Amino acid sequence: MNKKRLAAVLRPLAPLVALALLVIVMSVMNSEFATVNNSMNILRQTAVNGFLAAGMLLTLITAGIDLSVGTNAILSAAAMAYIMITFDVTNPIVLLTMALLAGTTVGLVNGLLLTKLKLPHPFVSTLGMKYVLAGLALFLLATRTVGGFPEGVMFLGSADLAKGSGFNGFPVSFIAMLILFVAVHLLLNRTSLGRSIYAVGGNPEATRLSGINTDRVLIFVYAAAGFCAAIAGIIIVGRSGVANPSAGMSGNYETDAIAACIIGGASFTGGKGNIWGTLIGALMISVIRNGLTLMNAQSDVQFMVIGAVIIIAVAIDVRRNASEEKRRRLAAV
Amino acid sequence: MNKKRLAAVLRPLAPLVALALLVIVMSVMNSEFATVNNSMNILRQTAVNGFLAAGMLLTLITAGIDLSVGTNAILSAAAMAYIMITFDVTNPIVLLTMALLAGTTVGLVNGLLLTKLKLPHPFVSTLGMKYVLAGLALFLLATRTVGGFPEGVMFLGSADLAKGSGFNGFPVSFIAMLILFVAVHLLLNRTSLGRSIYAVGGNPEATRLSGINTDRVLIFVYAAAGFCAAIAGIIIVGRSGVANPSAGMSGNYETDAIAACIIGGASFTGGKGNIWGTLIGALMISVIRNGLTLMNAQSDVQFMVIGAVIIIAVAIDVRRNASEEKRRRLAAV
Amino acid sequence: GTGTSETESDGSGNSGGDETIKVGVVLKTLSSEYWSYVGAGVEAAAEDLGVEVQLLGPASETAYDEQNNMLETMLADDAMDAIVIAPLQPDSVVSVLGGTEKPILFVDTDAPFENKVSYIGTGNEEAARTGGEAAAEIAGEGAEAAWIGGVQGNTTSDQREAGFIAGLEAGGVTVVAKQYAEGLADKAASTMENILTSNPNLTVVVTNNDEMAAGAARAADAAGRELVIFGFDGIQAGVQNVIDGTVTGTVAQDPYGMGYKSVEAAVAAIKGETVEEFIDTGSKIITSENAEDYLATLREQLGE
Amino acid sequence: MTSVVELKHVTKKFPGVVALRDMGIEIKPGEVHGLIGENGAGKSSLIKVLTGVYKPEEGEIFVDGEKQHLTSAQDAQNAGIACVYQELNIIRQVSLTDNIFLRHPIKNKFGLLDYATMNAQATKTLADMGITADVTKPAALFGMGVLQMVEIARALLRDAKLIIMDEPTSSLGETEVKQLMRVVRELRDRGVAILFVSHKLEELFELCDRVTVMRDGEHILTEPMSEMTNDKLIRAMVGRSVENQFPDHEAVPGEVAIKFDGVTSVGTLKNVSFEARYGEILGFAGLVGAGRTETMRAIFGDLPIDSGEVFLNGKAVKIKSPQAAVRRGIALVTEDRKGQGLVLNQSVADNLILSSFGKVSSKGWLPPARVTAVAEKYISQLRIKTPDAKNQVGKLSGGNQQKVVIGKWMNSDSDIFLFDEPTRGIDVGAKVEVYNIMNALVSQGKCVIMVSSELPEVLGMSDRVIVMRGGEVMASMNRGDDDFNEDDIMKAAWGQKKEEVL
Ligand SMILES: Nc1ncnc2c1ncn2[C@@H]1O[C@H](COP(=O)(O)OP(=O)(O)OP(=O)(O)O)[C@@H](O)[C@H]1O
Ligand SMILES: Nc1ncnc2c1ncn2[C@@H]1O[C@H](COP(=O)(O)OP(=O)(O)OP(=O)(O)O)[C@@H](O)[C@H]1O
Ligand SMILES: [Mg+2]
Ligand SMILES: [Mg+2]
Repeated sequence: MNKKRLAAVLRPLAPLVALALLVIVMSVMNSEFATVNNSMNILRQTAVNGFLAAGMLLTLITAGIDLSVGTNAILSAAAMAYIMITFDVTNPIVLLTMALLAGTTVGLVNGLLLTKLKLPHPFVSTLGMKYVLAGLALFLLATRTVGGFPEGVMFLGSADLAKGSGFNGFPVSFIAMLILFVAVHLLLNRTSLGRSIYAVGGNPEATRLSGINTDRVLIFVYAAAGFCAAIAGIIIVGRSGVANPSAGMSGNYETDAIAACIIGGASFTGGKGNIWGTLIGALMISVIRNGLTLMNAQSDVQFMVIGAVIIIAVAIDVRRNASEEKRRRLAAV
Repeated sequence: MNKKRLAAVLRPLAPLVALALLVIVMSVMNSEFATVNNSMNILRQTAVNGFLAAGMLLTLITAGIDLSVGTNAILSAAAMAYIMITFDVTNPIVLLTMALLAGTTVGLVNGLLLTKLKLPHPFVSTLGMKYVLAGLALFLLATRTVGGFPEGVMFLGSADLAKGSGFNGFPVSFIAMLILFVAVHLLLNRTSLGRSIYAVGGNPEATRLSGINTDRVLIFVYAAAGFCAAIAGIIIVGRSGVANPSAGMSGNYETDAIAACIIGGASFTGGKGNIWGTLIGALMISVIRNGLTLMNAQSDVQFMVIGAVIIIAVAIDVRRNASEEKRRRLAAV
Repeated sequence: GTGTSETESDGSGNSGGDETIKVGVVLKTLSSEYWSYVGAGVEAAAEDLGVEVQLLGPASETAYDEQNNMLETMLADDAMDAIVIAPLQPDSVVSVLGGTEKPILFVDTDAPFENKVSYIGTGNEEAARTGGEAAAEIAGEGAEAAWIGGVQGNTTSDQREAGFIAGLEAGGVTVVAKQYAEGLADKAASTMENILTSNPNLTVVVTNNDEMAAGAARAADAAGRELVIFGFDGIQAGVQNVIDGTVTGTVAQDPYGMGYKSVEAAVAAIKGETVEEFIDTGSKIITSENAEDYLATLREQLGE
Repeated sequence: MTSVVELKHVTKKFPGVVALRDMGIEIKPGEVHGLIGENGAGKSSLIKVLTGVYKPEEGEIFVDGEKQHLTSAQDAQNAGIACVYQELNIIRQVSLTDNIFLRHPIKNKFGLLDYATMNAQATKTLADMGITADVTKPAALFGMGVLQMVEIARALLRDAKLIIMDEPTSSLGETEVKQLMRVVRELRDRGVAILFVSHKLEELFELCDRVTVMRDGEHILTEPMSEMTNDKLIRAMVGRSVENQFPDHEAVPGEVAIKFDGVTSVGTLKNVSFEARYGEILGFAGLVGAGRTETMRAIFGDLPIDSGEVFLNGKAVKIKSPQAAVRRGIALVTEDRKGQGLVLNQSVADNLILSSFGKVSSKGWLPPARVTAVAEKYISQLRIKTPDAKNQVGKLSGGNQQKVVIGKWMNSDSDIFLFDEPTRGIDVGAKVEVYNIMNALVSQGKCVIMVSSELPEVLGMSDRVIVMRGGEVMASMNRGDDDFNEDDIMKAAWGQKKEEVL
């Protein structure tokens, strides 16, 4: 019984093993990799994708998708920059609120479009939204890149804890991300809203006929994805010091976020996925990028390795599930 | 009865009406729009997306997706450029064969990954493939952009029929696309393989239990998508005169192709979609892009309009389906 | 196209219809600050000269097909008297131009088009080389440098890479790392963090644009490393960073002047006047010494 | 005479369950062989081993006396085995013709599909079974009855030597069952062997030559049907005898819970009026497509009402959504458990609490212990056969899935229960449990409305019966009245309108 318990606890950690393997490979290939400061860098580099992926995960669980999270992050940053330069607002609270408001509103609109227009799938509407937001960000800032944000705004993306004596510090952005992840975990597993999110993804019709307002669940999910995107936008500003309105269309923010979720066990068909898998997925992507940069790999190698890892990660996951099934099957008496 | 018949014939033409409306709006807003030469331009600009969308449509009908079609087109072009510069091959037949082979092989691999690894959905595997191909293209050409292709290779993408006396000619690429579309139409509606494609998308389990080798159907579909991508790559080379290995990651090829299919009535849940709807979807996208260019719209406006049109197109489609349902309900009395 | 027509329009209206000179301008994109300066120059020239311009640019600097489509659309427009292009992909643009009889001018980036009227600009490579030299001079011989590019394989990024590296090496600086960050500031910050980890002796970083320079600067600052950082483009935020001292310098190519002069040259060509085959708009290294002045000029040009 | 198909010593395991244990069965040419067993006994699994879908861990399959390895559905079809599966294998997006001819299409001389011929054949085959349908329309537009026949037509057109039917009658009405039986007999007379799974004993007695009973994945007996009795069969199946098929309840009709007054929904319901009271079971009878399900949906706020009035507890109400209905204490056990009843890829526990978040959660928080407690309560109360509460519902046998749907609503504390075909696919023993549940609800003073296509069930359980046809109420009968019998109900269902109907 105890042995079984242990196995049950360890099983969901399997992706962690894949991550650990990747870390070991990278450490062997590069001596700089396994240093404390580099580990902190990896965490630092995970935060933006982590926030975007958290929102994306919620939409994926409902069998949806949000292709506008990346441009939404950029728009939120642009909205903050806009009121800063137009109205000379320097109060960080006001600026941050503006960003969160912009991102969440966009998410809300995504949710309303999906539910009120009764769209079959949010792929196209959020793709359309991606374009609209890219245009809006350019319009707001008249294509200008804006810098000079107050410290309070930059804090989340740039501050480090316990910095000093050779230690570069523990990134606040990663801690913020972890807090969000715990919140998402609790939401998904310990609340009725969370269980409704899974149910909507598994069978929206049955969920609706069980007396659950599926529209409200979906609207919440997209608004939450927008909220997460806004925080990602704030971190982008903190990390880079500027709000660049043209970044939305040129970045691959969405694909990275989706990859993190799917590597972590979410599925396009909905009803599946959890936030810790997503964490591992996001870390895996950062580890690969970081390790390859340390090795000074060129774009071609980087692309190929990232692609291969994505494919292998999913293949491993499928294998693992299959062998798990088999184990349980043979154990049946 | 006759009236009903007429209605039944006309109903699928509804997206055509939307396209016609769009064309009328554009013509009124800009006098240059409705010229013969500009119409030829629109057709010319539709060909690449049309080929990619045809392949994408097949995968969407099976409830799948191929996120690698764009980079596959670029890779096919790069493969052709590679053997040209490395082995001094100038025979167009050899070069074209190389491109088709490369693209189809990639598609085949996509299909094999999906079926042999028993992946739940091709989203991630083709996403991974997108990265791998982007890397491969850069690797093959050492990041260099290659020009100087022989006429025979350029023909498909650059030749025009009946050119002269002020008429810019009818683009061969569009004719080729139409021929492919007719072939796809016949495949989907008049062959048992085609019906199996719909069946797999509608209910893979039931299709398998009906004794159909669903794996083989899927492998065919992805190989076909790869084949179409290779032709798109050949047309890109013909149109631009060069094979640019870095174009894969930065283009929006996949999203445009998906948008064309979905505007044309395909669905992520599979079992739906037809090639003529896809044609209209692809034309709509070209018309918008072309019209906005003629109107001298700025990037921000362009983005916003394209986004809005994408959203509106889907919304209209949903409305149309809903009102059709209602009509049916009322007619049932 | 109608070659030369004597038109005097007051610029307030294009009511002149067919008689108004119409110049088409296709830039690399309109969705970035640098190109909005070029655009501002184009529009100022149009106003001053009383001609009509159609100013276009694709969604991003990697939207190659889109630029070709725009060009094609413009070539088909009979009312267009001349076309100014900033080619994303020179060879490709040449093949789209084919045998057109309209006067064609290139701005910012040259292309091997046989019948071109003029090229207005400073080569990206050339400008970047001066930037590399300046950075090498500040860092001193024997220093180690890194390059953070946009998209590898993209013509502009590749040209700037070649120029920067040539300049650095001429100054005795070795380039130990080459990485690419999609032109995005936050990705450049990540890339910088990683480059710093694997290159403890690194003292110089040159980037493909000012946004990435800003991101790299923040990463270096957070890691407590003093670096010589050079950006490219000379956009306001970039120049401001130079003034603030977070970034060492940036390479400015006088984008406004490019835009203005290209329209000037196009109009001259339409009127049948002789136009120089190469109009050098020069480039400027912006450092703390001249940054304030440059920012003031920029603002003036933009009418702020 | 060699058997068409013989299975020997087959063992098939699933995670946490042994579905088949040293199981054997032998089917002879030209016989109708009944297969019966409780929910989860392993009937469907046995069939899927026969059709090459499941690969058993142990055992052998003989076709025409020769040992065969069936590794895919294709293999089985090539061996002449066709199957109508329990969970319909209809592709809803394509036409009936496509569904029928998917695997063996008819082609013209160019190798292209010959739809003219296929449509004609499909129409004719369906017509032979008493179904008139436009075969070019997508399957999604047809009700379960038609689709069931389409599945059978598909098997018929294939010239199989063994046709397996896994609960083919569970979605059929009385008349269609008769038609199906006729078809089965014709097939038998042509020498085709039939393996027929059903939970309805009368059908088995009427149709089968021999019967095999299985329990817990094991073979219990195979006997000629003529030597069996109802009681013997049930005892073999459940290991005990079931005393009363339709347990009684004390009807104490109370206030009117639901009242429909001339409700019309264009295209489906025409001027429907009826009353349902607390403390009684109101049955709805009718043929397939009579509009009973639509009536339930109208009560549940899931069908637009164009005219007429609905009264709830005496007050006129407009229930706009299922959510509003649930809030007002109405529960609907849907007839289509896969499409509308269950979230198949979620756990048994998650499905069981889906309609009662308000009760299980406190301020939106769901304590895991409370969830488990609720789940375990219903798993034991309804005897749901599952390894544990975390098992995916999709992995349960059909009947056990149905129990989860019922359990979901049991936990919701509703006052009005709408049961649409509640015993579809449920075994004899479990049926009685469901009836007991209904009786318990009624004795607690709740209002129960039951839609059923099984007349004995309607007569056995209802205090009053409403008969519908074509979206209209044809008759209303009270228990104890003269016309409370099969004949009169059937007459009404076929279109004889009773005069005193409101
Ligand atoms: N794919 C599967 N995965 C896991 N368990 C399964 C699967 N299919 C069947 N089982 C289990 O095997 C057992 C036998 O199921 P089966 O479907 O054969 O029962 P059945 O006799 O057909 O029941 P019913 O009358 O309810 O249809 C059940 O306990 C069921 O939960
Ligand atoms: N999804 C659907 N689309 C179109 N028509 C439908 C659909 N579902 C049911 N119908 C039709 O609506 C009518 C009423 O069906 P309903 O399901 O209410 O009948 P019922 O009396 O409940 O019979 P059943 O025993 O089949 O459930 C039938 O003609 C049926 O074919
Ligand atoms: Mg069964
Ligand atoms: Mg019904």
